[in-house]
Amino acid sequence: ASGCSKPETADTSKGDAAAGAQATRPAGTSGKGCSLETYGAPRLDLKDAVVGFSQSEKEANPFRIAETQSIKDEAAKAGVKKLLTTNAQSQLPKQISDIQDMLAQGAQFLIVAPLNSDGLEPAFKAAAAKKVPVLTIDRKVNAEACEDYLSFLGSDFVEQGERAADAMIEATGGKGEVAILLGASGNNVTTDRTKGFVDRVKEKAPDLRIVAQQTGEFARDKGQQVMEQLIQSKPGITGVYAENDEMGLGAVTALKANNKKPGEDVKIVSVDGTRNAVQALAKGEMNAVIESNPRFGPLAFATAEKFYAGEPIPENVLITDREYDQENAEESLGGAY
Amino acid sequence: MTQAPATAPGPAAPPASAPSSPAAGRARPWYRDPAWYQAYGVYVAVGVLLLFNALFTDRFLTTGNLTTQLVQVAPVVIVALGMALVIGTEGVDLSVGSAMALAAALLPLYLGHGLVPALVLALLAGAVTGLVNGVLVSVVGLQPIVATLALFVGGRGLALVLADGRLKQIINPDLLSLGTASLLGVPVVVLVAAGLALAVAFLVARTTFGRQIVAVGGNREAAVLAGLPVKRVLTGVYVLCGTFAALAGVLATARLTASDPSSLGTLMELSAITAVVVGGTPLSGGSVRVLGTVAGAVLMQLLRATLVKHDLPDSTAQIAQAAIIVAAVHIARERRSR
Amino acid sequence: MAPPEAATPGVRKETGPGGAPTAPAAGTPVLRARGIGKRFPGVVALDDVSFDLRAGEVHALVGENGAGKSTLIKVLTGVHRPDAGELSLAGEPVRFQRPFEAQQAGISTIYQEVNLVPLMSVARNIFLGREPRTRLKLIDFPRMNREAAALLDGFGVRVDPRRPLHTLGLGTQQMVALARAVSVRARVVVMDEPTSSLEPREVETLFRVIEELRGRDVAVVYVSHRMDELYRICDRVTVLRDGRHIHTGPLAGLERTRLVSMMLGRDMAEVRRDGVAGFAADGHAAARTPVLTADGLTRRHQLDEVSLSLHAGEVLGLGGLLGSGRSETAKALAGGLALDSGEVTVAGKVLRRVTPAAAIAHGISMLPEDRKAEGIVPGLSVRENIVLAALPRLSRAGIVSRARQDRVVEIFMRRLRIKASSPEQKVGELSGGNQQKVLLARWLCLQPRVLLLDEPTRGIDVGAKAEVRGLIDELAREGLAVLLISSDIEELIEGADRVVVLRAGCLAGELAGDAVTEPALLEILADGAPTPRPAEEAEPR
Amino acid sequence: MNAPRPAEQTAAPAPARAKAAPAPLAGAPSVRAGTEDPGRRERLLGLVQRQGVLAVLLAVILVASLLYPSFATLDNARGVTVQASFLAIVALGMTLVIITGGIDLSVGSVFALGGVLAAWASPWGLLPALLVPLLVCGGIGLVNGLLIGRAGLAPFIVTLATLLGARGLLLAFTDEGATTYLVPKDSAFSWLGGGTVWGFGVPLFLALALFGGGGLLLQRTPFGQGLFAVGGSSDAATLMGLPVARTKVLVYTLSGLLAGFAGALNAARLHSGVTILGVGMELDAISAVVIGGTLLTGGAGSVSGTLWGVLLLAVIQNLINQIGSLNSSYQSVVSGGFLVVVVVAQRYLARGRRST
Ligand SMILES: Nc1ncnc2c1ncn2[C@@H]1O[C@H](COP(=O)(O)OP(=O)(O)OP(=O)(O)O)[C@@H](O)[C@H]1O
Ligand SMILES: Nc1ncnc2c1ncn2[C@@H]1O[C@H](COP(=O)(O)OP(=O)(O)OP(=O)(O)O)[C@@H](O)[C@H]1O
Ligand SMILES: [Mg+2]
Ligand SMILES: [Mg+2]
Repeated sequence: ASGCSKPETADTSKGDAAAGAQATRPAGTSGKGCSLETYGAPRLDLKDAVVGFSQSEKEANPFRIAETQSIKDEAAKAGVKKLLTTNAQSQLPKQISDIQDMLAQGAQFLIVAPLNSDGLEPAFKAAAAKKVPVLTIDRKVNAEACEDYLSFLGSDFVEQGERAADAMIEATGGKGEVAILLGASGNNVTTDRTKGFVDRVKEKAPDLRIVAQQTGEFARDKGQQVMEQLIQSKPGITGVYAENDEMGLGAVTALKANNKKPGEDVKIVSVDGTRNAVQALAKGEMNAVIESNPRFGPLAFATAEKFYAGEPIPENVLITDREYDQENAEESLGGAY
Repeated sequence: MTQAPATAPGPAAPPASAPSSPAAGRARPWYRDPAWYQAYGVYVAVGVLLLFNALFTDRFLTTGNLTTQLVQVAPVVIVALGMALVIGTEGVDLSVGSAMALAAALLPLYLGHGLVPALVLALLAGAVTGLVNGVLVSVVGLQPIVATLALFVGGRGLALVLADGRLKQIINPDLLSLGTASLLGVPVVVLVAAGLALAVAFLVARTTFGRQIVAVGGNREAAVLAGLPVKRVLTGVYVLCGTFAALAGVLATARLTASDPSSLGTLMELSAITAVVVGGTPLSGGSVRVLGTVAGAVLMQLLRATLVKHDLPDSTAQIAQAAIIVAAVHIARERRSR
Repeated sequence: MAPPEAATPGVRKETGPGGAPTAPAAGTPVLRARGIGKRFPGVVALDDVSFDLRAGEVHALVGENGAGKSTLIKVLTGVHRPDAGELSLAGEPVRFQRPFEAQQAGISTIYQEVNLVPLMSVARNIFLGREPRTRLKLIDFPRMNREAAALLDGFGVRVDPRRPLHTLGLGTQQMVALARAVSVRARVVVMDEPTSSLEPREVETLFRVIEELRGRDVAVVYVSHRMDELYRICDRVTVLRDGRHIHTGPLAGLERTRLVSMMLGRDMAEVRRDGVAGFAADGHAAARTPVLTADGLTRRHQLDEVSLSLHAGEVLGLGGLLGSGRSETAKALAGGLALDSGEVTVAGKVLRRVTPAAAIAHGISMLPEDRKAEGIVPGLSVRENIVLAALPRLSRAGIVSRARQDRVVEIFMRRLRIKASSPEQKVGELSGGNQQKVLLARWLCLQPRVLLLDEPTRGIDVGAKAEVRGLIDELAREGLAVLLISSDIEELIEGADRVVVLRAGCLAGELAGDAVTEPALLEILADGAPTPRPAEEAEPR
Repeated sequence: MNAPRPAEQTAAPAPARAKAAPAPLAGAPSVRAGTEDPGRRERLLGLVQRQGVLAVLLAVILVASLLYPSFATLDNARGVTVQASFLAIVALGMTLVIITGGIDLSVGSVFALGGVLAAWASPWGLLPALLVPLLVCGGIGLVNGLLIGRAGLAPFIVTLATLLGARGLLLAFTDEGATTYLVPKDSAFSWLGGGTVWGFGVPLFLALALFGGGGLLLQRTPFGQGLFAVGGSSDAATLMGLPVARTKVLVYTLSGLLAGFAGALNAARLHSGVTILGVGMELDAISAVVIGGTLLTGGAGSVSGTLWGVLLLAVIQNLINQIGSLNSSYQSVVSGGFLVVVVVAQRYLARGRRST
């Protein structure tokens, strides 16, 4: 196939590993710390261990692809005996059975990307019963750290919303009308990213009016459709906050099809940091992208190593997400996923 | 008997007793006739919703906005047309969303050879999914819902495998113009949907195949004994449905400027079935209402647009949608004469 | 004549006259309808009809197809609510909202089309809604099956009560419906054409049951197009025509032609001149070589080495008792039934696989027996039902010509006198007899070589019956080969040149020419003693 | 039971049959509908069709145990069965609905709503935690039933509307999904979902009990017979004097109740009223029911078939996880393929029976 279409990334998610690597923030690590003894897990050498990874959603969006790939790569690098992977396909009951299945198959250490903050308790209990440590990544669960699970690695979604608000305020000058393209209803990520954004706007730029909040279900076509409706009924909108890149790109398409200049007539800020979005940013079609870094592999395995080496692991290991803007987009493209 | 029955065609003697009942019921005014509502209920509902929006929604009656609604509803209409045919045979096709995804996934793979080969291939993929469904239903004899469930589950997986799980930006100008171009101010997408609606209406009303669809749905056993090619009709209907879905997938992809097999067409089966049923085609088969189906799709589109434009939160929007659907179907419901 | 077994729950013989002290004396009206009107879109089905029914009488309800008999019955039993008029039961005014209420009030009905649940077992159908229970209030299936078997046995039907109903022949289904209706203790039993698919023998059983109901002071409404039956068992008659009440009075002493003339609304003289039976007196000149031969048709449990041949220009009758395999034979010839073995030859050509389409292509048409399940497409119009099988012939390049359809439809609607508000009326809304005519039209418009008619006059009124018979005669004269299955023995005898009799799926005998007489036929039916048969016919081995 | 005519029970050869036909006695003419006792064959076929799914299930389990040592372990069985219990309870209601020729698309949303309500009410104790969801979900089922049974609307559309409506209610109740109500641990209610008896989860036993009750209701009570009659032929059922509308109202109410109960149990197990549950659950339930041999057109079916259908789906999912690190896209392809194989196999096992 010649260049009539192009895959989102030329070099898939491995990308520029160095540029895209996660960094923890010292201030972000919090909590008392959890060690092998306090957790009560048996000592283990990762090299002879069976490690299980439970992914929450289909590997059909860049974030999930990059996340799973990163875990797989790092597992290979760490030389674990066997890596089991499962995918809950957005079904919470399936994630519970997935985890139970992996335990039944002899998993000794689990990395879980939870589908939801609540409701995984039976899975955690099953792991605890077998004294298998669980490391949760990317989405925090409402459970007892160091009891139900070992520790949480990931971003702070509320903060992502706040940073998006800051970027929006900067792009619009703190006034005008903005629309929010919400993620899927009932989802914690949606709730947090909305809360951060709305609160920050209220606090910092009361003149920036939020005139529409409609769900685009984290999908590009839905985002496009909602945006098209808004363009017609609320032509005064000058800013769009999309809770993920896909919906942001949908908004870009919608605006272009309606002869409006995305990035100029309507400012667009989104969250994720996918390569497509950063490219759009570089072209000036978007205004800012708040990163949510999916490459948890290295950090997760490093944490596991530390844990088995006897070091206490903090309850939350928060990572620093970058922020792309029109200036740094071009050069940061390598770090996008 | 007044006369021997005439066996030869030709002008026969006047009927011995009038074939039609002489005592036909006095016509009721249309607004008091339940049958009228049953026949035109969807259109009434569409009218009411249009009126509501014209009065209470800002900038609703603008060309731009109306065009947007038509453009958005076009893929649903196309899929629903195929679905209406399937439902006419007392079947159902859950795999339409997957067929859309398959078409979308195949497009970028073959765009390198030009738009036409890629298009043909995408449509062919839809036809093949339909063929599989059709064979499972007509030859193997599975219940349609299970037969199409397999591709509903597996088809999208296959699409994702083909696309390597990711969305691909489309930059082929020909394909893109399919999504954005318009003819005499009407977007091509809308024209395609409208043309297809007319074609299907003609198919159902005036072709042997169309009438056979309805007969198979109305009484399968009788159709078999009347020598109709029941298996062929069933298979054909699913092939058409799959092909239409693939076409919708192509158009949606062109409009999205990206091939997105992971989310394109999700829940399309529900939207399409809803459009068909709201449009007055019974799920029990035996009749196909093409224009009703189009109206049903438009009704649901307007409903969604209304809720978005009034910026209702999701909770309220869903409850309102539920209430309005029930109300609309209630006007159009079949009243049994008793 | 032995009464149905005493073990049958419903049909218990009352000891002594007027066993129930509250039973109304014969002659008092139990059910009375005044000024009933019922309108359907486009049709006035009933217009100011009054009707009263006395305890202990058998009341005939007659009229042409579409006269409104079934509609009246449906009004009486709560299926339809009348637009005008009122009902009273034993002097009390009643308004039934649902059939349920009518049944509670003691009206038990056999509707025209067998209205049972095909997928459920025979016993479940009989006891639906009043199942015998164990002490734990659970259904007692062993007892239910036992009682059902006993009940059916009393009706002379031997069938495993656990069999799903749809596996039974239509006649047997009709007997099951009868058993259900009669086993309820009811004040009024309504029977809408109960005999249309019954054999003489079952008709006798039915009459016995009716006698018994009469003896218990139960009132019976009886609808039938068979005149003989009416005269045998009915006390009074009500005639409807075009939804209007024409006459009510005692049947004894009412001349038959007068009754027919009231039904048809024509002069007695005219009726007398045309007669009511339609077959020509003389036989047909059959061709030497058969146009269709069936050789050793076999299907497990249903057909066993059935062979027969049909010649152009003859009417071959196919006789047999309920479930003897007549319908199966016809279906097999028309490709509607897969065979285990056997061969069908049409005009010297052996059909490799007989499918309905292949059969039709070779000029074989079959009018199926069960018009509801296998015949009509209820949601389609009269026009579409008529042209259904002929569609490919009426179209060019897959596009159907409306004009050609209309021409065909017009001809046949007129020729068969199909009564519909227009060709666009849904067939499901037609009266039973008119549905049958529509189906007949469907097959005739194919201009077949071989016509297999399974109960063609079922449910057709006297006038039309004569016409259909005349038509059969005429078709044979034109060189068609006709296979005629009929439960009406008279029809077989008068209409057929030759009669082949089946028994339990095997050939039991054959009569030809002058040998086709009622005693001879009854004899074969009764004991199946194979009378001398043509040499080429295979022994049922 | 034995038919009262042993002579006819034996499959006599054809000519013998003809002779064995009792000579009709005067006054007791005999109709022989059926020359042998095809009822037995029919019933056998019915058994295979109903239990064909069991045969397929056993075959899959056998193959899986041979291929994957970690499959046939008690641990695995415990996990699979508990997880399947919730879908099973929902599918039980769906079976009854489908037997009447209807469909209930709202079960997924009602399931989720039931869970949220139960979690919300659980701090007040076991009774509120069960009663509140049962009341509300039963109410939604009742609305479905009234609209379908009394107003005569199409089940598909009505329950599609309540699918949206129930989800809307859930979102409204949880502040657009932002609030998650938690179930206090160690309460009696949480034991219902999370407790174990002989190592197996309590929900499994509850589901089995409900299926036992459901089976009795369906097969051994007039109400159950009414369901078959309504589904087999609604018109005939009306003419036979059955309370068709009432039957429909009841069956949808029952389905709502069961879905709500399953949701409540699930909340007890998850210790929280999760808002994202139940999406697409109606399809899983419908597939399980139909795979279990119930006709979607109504009039025939069994609850035991549904139970095996649910287990089959659960085992297939489990098996895919056993196969190992399949990419999620391949997982879908494999389960789609599995589904075809299973239903086609079952179809051929049950050859000769009406399919639709
Ligand atoms: N549900 C209906 N909708 C519309 N028209 C109907 C309906 N039922 C009956 N009719 C019409 O009412 C008239 C009387 O029909 P009915 O069934 O009572 O006739 P019938 O006397 O029983 O005839 P048959 O002897 O053929 O059974 C017919 O013209 C028929 O077309
Ligand atoms: N689908 C079926 N499966 C099993 N048995 C069947 C099936 N259809 C018919 N039978 C049985 O086959 C036998 C022959 O039935 P058939 O209908 O041919 O008899 P018939 O002589 O036409 O009598 P009837 O007047 O009852 O139609 C009957 O015992 C019938 O119950
Ligand atoms: Mg009638
Ligand atoms: Mg017959």
